[in-house]
Amino acid sequence: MFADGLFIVFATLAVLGAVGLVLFRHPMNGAMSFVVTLISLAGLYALLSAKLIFALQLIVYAGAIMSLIVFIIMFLNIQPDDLPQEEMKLFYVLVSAIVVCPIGLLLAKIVKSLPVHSTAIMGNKFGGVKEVGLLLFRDWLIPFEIVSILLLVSLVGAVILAGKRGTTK
Amino acid sequence: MEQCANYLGLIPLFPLLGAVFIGLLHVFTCKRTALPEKVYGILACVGPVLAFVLALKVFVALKGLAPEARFLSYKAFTWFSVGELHIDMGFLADPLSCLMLLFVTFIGSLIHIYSIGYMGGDKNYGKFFAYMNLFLGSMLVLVLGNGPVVMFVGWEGVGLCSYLLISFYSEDRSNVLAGNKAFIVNRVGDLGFVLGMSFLFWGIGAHGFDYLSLKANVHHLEPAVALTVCLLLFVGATGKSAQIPLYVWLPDAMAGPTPVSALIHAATMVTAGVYMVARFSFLYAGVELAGNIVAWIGILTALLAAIFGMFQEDIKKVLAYSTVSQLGYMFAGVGVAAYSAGIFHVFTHAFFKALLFLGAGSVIYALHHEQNIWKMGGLKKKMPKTYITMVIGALALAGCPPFSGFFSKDEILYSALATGHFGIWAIGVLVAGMTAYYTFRMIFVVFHGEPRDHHAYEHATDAPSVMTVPLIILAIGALCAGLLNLPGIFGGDQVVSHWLAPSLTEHHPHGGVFLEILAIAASVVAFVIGIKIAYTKFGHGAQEPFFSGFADFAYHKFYVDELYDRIIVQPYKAIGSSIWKVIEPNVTDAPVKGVSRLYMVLGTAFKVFQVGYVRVYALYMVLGLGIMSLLLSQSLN
Amino acid sequence: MMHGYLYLSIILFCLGIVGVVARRNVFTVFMSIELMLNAANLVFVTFARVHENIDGHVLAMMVMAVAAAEAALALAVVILLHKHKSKLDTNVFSLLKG
Amino acid sequence: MTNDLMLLMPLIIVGAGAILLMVASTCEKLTHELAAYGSAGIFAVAFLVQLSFCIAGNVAPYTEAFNGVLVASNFSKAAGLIILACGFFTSLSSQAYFKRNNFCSPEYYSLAAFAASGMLLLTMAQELITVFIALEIMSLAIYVLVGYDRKSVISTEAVLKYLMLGAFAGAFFVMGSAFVYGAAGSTKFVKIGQYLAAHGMLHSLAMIGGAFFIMVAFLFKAAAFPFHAWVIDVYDGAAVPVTGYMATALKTAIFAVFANFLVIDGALQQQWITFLFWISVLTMFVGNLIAIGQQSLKRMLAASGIVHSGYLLIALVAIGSKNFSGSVIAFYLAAYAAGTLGIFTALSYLGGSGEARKTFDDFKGLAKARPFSAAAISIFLLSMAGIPPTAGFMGKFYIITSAINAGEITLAVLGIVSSIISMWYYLRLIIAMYFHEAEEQFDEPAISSWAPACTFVLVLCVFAISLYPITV
Amino acid sequence: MFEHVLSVIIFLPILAGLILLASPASRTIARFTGLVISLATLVLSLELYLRFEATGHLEFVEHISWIKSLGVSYSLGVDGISLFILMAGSVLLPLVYFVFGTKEKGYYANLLIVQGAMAGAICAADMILFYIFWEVMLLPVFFMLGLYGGPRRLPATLKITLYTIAGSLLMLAAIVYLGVSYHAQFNEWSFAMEKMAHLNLTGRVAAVAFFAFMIAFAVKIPLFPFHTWLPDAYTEAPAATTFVLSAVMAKIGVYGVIRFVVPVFDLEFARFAILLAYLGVIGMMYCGLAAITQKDFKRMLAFSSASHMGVIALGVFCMNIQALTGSIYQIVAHATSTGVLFLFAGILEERTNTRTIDDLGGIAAKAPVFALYFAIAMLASVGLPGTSGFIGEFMIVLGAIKFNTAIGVLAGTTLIIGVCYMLWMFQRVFFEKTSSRSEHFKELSFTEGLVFLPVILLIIVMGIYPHPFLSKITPSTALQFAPPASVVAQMPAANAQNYGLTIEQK
Repeated sequence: MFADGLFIVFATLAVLGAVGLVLFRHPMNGAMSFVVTLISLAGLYALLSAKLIFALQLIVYAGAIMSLIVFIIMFLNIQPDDLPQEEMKLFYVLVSAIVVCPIGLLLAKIVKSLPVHSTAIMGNKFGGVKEVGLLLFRDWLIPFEIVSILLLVSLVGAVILAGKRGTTK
Repeated sequence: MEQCANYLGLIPLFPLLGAVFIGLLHVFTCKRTALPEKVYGILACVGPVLAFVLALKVFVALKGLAPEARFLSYKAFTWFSVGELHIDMGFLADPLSCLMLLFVTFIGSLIHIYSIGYMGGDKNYGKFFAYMNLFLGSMLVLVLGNGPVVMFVGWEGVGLCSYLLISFYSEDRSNVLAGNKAFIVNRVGDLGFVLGMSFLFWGIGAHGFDYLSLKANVHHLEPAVALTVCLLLFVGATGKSAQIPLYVWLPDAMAGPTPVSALIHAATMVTAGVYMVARFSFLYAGVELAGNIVAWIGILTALLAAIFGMFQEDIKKVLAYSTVSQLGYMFAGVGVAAYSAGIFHVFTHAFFKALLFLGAGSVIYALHHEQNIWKMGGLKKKMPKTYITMVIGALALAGCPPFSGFFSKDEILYSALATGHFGIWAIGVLVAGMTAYYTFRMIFVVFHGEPRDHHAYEHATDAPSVMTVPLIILAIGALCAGLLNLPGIFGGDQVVSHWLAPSLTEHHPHGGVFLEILAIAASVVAFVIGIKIAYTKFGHGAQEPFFSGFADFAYHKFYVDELYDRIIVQPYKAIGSSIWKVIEPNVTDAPVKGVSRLYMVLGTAFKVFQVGYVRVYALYMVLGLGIMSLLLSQSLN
Repeated sequence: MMHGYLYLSIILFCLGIVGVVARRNVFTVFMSIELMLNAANLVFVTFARVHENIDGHVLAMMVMAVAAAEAALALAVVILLHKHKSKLDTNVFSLLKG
Repeated sequence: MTNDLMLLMPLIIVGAGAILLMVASTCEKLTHELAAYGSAGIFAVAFLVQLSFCIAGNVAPYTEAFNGVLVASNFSKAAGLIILACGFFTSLSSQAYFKRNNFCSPEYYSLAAFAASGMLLLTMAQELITVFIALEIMSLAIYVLVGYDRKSVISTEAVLKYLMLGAFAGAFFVMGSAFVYGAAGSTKFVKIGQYLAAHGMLHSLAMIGGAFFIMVAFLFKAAAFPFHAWVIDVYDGAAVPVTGYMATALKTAIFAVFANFLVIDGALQQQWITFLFWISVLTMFVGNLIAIGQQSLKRMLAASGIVHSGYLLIALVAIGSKNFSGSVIAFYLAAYAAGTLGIFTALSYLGGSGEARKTFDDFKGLAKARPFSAAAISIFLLSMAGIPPTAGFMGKFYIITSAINAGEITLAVLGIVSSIISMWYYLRLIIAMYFHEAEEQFDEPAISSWAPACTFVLVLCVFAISLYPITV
Repeated sequence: MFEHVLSVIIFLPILAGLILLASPASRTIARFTGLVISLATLVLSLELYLRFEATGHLEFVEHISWIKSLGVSYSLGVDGISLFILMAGSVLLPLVYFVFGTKEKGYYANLLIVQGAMAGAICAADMILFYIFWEVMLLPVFFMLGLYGGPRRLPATLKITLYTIAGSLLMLAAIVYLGVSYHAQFNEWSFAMEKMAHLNLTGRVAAVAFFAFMIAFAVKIPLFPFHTWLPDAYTEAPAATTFVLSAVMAKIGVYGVIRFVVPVFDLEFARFAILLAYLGVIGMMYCGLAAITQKDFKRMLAFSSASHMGVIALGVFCMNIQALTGSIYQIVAHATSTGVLFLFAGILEERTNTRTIDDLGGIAAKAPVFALYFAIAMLASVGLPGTSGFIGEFMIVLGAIKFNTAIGVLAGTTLIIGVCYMLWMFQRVFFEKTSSRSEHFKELSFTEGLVFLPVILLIIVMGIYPHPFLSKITPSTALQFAPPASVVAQMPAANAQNYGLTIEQK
């Protein structure tokens, strides 16, 4: 019961955060709102016995990625004038919400068809660093390795795109 | 005998080779120094004369055979052979074709000789003789061909030569137009011929498509098909032999040099239709309806042309209409199944009409190409030889006994009477009178009275002997040819008819002596009346009359040419230009244009969707996804 | 209970789509995409729990890594955009069209 | 393990080469020209290695490696060959391009090699998250390449559009994978196949939905309708060699993985035939209609790329019957790559400084000034249009044959109709080049002999490929 | 002589053309090369002709497997039908190099390529190979028309190209359909033409495939109402291109019908033959009528050519041996007459700088040899007996009458329609008074006269002694009407006996 209550709290927070992200005019507000969602999600991961993911969500997502975003928002020193004038924002949001409906309904239908399964919190043998780590380096070696390439590419790319105007040799 | 059969191939070959040779000679020299005319003249006469000699040999050979076996055939080579269609390039000499052969080569040779004089000084001298030789060759192919397809080669060949010779003076547009008209009208007829041949072939041609095989199999032919074939072939004949409704080209064809008019448009080519009907007598004999149609068309043509002939002022046009008229007689003859009579008229007509044309040619030659009879007059004294020969020809044409025309025409009229075609006979008699009238109108106006154009009159003189000798020879022919087929009532035994009998399928009518006398008497009376009227009106000189009313109508040939122009030529051209000016861009090509326009419009329209806002692109994706999701949800139910 | 997690993730996912389609602010758009990835991660983790198979956790980690890489590049692009026009409006960048 | 590594050899060469180039580019002495030769060399070596695998045949045609995450099949090898060849030609055409356009640095080639390694992975990946990562390696590298000209607003706009929509589509992929994982309990193709064999398709909505979202992501990358809109702007904004690279290598990789995904199980493919049918038809026709109105050559080629995706989708529809279309797809991709790369290579040395020549009209009269280039471009265009005896024709022939053989006659006919429609805009350039008088002289000095040489080689390829008989 | 004579005939010109295009050769060299190559081809073709044994089946067969898994092969061969179309091209094309001596290099090179490609399409015994050559032969035409055509060449070029390609791409689908059907019925992949006759095709798809083939060929022929590209293209194209288009390429369309449609789709063909025959007749009359009021002689000849092609096509649709043989014969006759007329029109245009009929006149007096040649070609074109034109036309009309009386009668009107516009044109151009334009018309040079002589003689020889030619055609055409064993087996015994009849009655 306690878990259910927590779920409802986290879920509400997550949705509210997401709604905030979509609706806030200033990206900073949006980012803050999004952080709420991310933290709530971390809570949900914990409820789902995903200890490592819970930690990573907090550290990597809510921590690293979001601070990067916030940093950039600050870095660009955005004035209200720089922001787009979205007079009909609510209208667009409504329209897109309607357009999205079929997709959501399809997904909902799929979910509905799934058999009910308990999500009670599990013991130590599930979702810990050790289990996931073993799996990661045994079965998922290749994806893990290529993620490093991905990060490298992203690194190089970011440097090239955002770096100082390079001189052609 | 075999050797003689081999001559058959040579007979058309000589003139044809002559044509090629002369033609090449002309083409390659005309731009440089022209060859002397003599060279051409001699070369030109070699072919026809040789052909005539060979024709005589063939005649002798045929005569040596029993009447039932009187045919020689010669196969040069297989022409084409596809499936059941097997056509040999083969030639057949039987009494019918032999008769045609003789007079065609004979008259042809004479006219060639005459032309040496007549065409003197023309810069296209060589070309003329090339065409003339080509014509003679084609005509011989037509006559000798052993089946309809080979005949068709000659049939079209003579048409071509006719075209070439009519437009001989090609710098003048009207001459060329006359040539075009002749060719096109002939082609209309040829279409009938081709279709007729085709039906005939699918009827009975599979066992051999030459006359002998066809004759042997004719009883297999279904009556309806037979009728169709007869009528279609007759369409061909109306084209070639200038019958209603396709006669209009012949008067215009007088634009060609006069020897051409004599040879092609009077003596030989135009009679091809009659020859063809006679050739197919085995077919026509079995289809009475077709015969009647032929006869009636023929006699009506005779009447119509006679009416026109009475009002013409061009000497050659008078003769042209008389030719049409006489051709009408011939068809009336073959139409009433009197094939030998028809052919006999062809034979005699060839003499006297060639004679008349050549005589007219002499007059024209003497008057420096003046053809209007109202500018002539009193030439009797200046051109006695021409006068005499022409009178002989006119008498023959008008049917004065005992000139050749009398016997042949009378034979036809008698046959009509004897087979019960009173209408045809009556019209025939009427036309006989009219013929006498307009013929002698011409003679009187041209030769009698006072000269109307004194300047021309002064210089007029008889032509050189190279032109007069053929006239005299033809005059003898016109005088005596009729005697060859003297009917029994005059003590003759109808030599020509008997000679032709093996080739023709005919039953001589026995109308009795009374009918025979009636026919003769009526003809003679008509002749006398006609000549009397002519004499009264024109015998002592007359001025060019002013036509009004019916005469004016007839003078304008009932406006038939104009009518044809209005209802055929102009609509044809209008359709032609409307097709490529209106129909093609707006109807036929419209779908293509429409598609290409739609294509471009759509292409431009679709650019609108590329708005450039990334958000909108995302919206496209979501919209598309939404629709797909909806469909997917539906299908999952 | 499992359905709750999944429905939640669907809602978040759809909200992410709405953010992408409806908003013109580049930051919001990119964060909306992150939101969608997070929604997917939630599904992974939920199913990992359902199947009691921690492959899902590994997958979620991978997705996080990819998201991080993507975010880095996206931010670089944002800086680039800002350098050009000093605007964060996606509609400003519509030279390429037609 | 050795065997596994051997299979990855080309990938390793390209990846290591990319890193090497990246490191070397810190060195001042490494000019971008040298880097171009270097990357071309890397691609060439990798190509030869891959080719030797293909020819030697000492490797089994279908080999699992790394726990079933990667699989090397004949199809993936062929696709790899195409990708590596594309990389080779792109390197050399870039070399010419950057002699006239001044925004290059050696990292460019490093990124191109990274993109290639992502693509190679993609052709071999047999696991959804690996696919996703490979996809992202490829995409991120390409994003950077597209936006390489930082001074140009257009190229920045292009990268914005591409990145934003690409990430958006990536999110769908992940969502789809999550649902597939939910249904099958694994993201490995083998396991998914086993699950499908055991349970069938229809009974698992999660599988259907997951596969749907995954395909959406593939269709996005392949620029199929209605996910096509980005492609025109992005191609337009990117540098010519990059556009060429995207149009060929990227498409090859995507269709390789798409095909691999669809052949997991017959049921999976059967489920989506109608869906793919309509997508394919719409893609062809919409692509055509967009292409008709374009004035810019690159935009036209982008739109025609959409159309070609449509043709490839036809092959995907027909893929089910007896593994028919694997070779067909590879053949078509090779044919298409030869033609498209050829045009882009020619454009990279003919386009002028700052891509001054971009519209059809700018190429008027080219045939007089540069007859061989014009002839080469014409041959490439004819190949794309599918006129024999070019490779494009044979590719189309195989696709139609496979479609009709699979009973999809309507689709084949529609494909034909679409290629009739496409004829105009291909011919349009030929007409401009040949039948119009020149408005300018095209007299800038020759900058590089490599790119023209590449064009020549590609012309030979266009004919050679058409003669190569595939085993269907 | 040697085994691969067909390949040499095909690829020698193509290779020479390509090398010319790539080389910096001058015009003179290009022309000389073209001449030598086309003459060499002519010699080879003549040798081929003499060695041809008229078995009715394919001879000089070459077969190299290409795509084994699909049964596609490089296979060539000629029979009596294709031989004559091949010969028409080989005999006539050398003329161009003699007549037009001052064109650009590309002109000659493209001519060579088109010659080889057409030979390829004619000789191909595999459908895919046929298709490849079929498309390839369009490309040189595209370039020649676009590069060297008249002032309004661009729309004309686009129209002919798109129109033809549209038609032929549909055919590709149909070809593939045949191959797949063969696989389905005989469990063996093959695209060999001769095997397709064994196919048993029924149903809607077969009808669609039939029309796909028919449209492709109808565009090429061109059959009404698919002819609308023709007037523009023929008029705007340079003389040699028009010549190639009308003399040979259009014939390949007819050839296609004979090769593909008739044997493969026998049932559909029998069903739709009457419709097609009507289209042929209507096209003949329509284009013939349109020709009469043309002001431009090339355009007039264009319509005339279309009109004749209607008749030739009709011959194929009549489904009897006479009409079919007539068609093939007429193909050669038309190539030698109308094709040569187009060359003459080119000469006229080159020497007077006008295409307007009214601007000319009196040329016969200025150039008698030219006029003579022109007249002979023209007379052949109107089907005068004694020229090649008559034999074919007569057999077609004959066959048409058997097929359907109405069609036969209408087909016969070609005799009249053709002669109208031809005489009208001839009168205005060659007769009447000399106009200022034709004042200085140069007669054919000695070489030109000599070069055209064989063709002119051929026109006459083919008219007077067609038997040797026909005897090479008939075995092949007869085979077309021999009932294939499989079809006979399916029919009731009574019907099988007069198979020919049953087909016609349908």
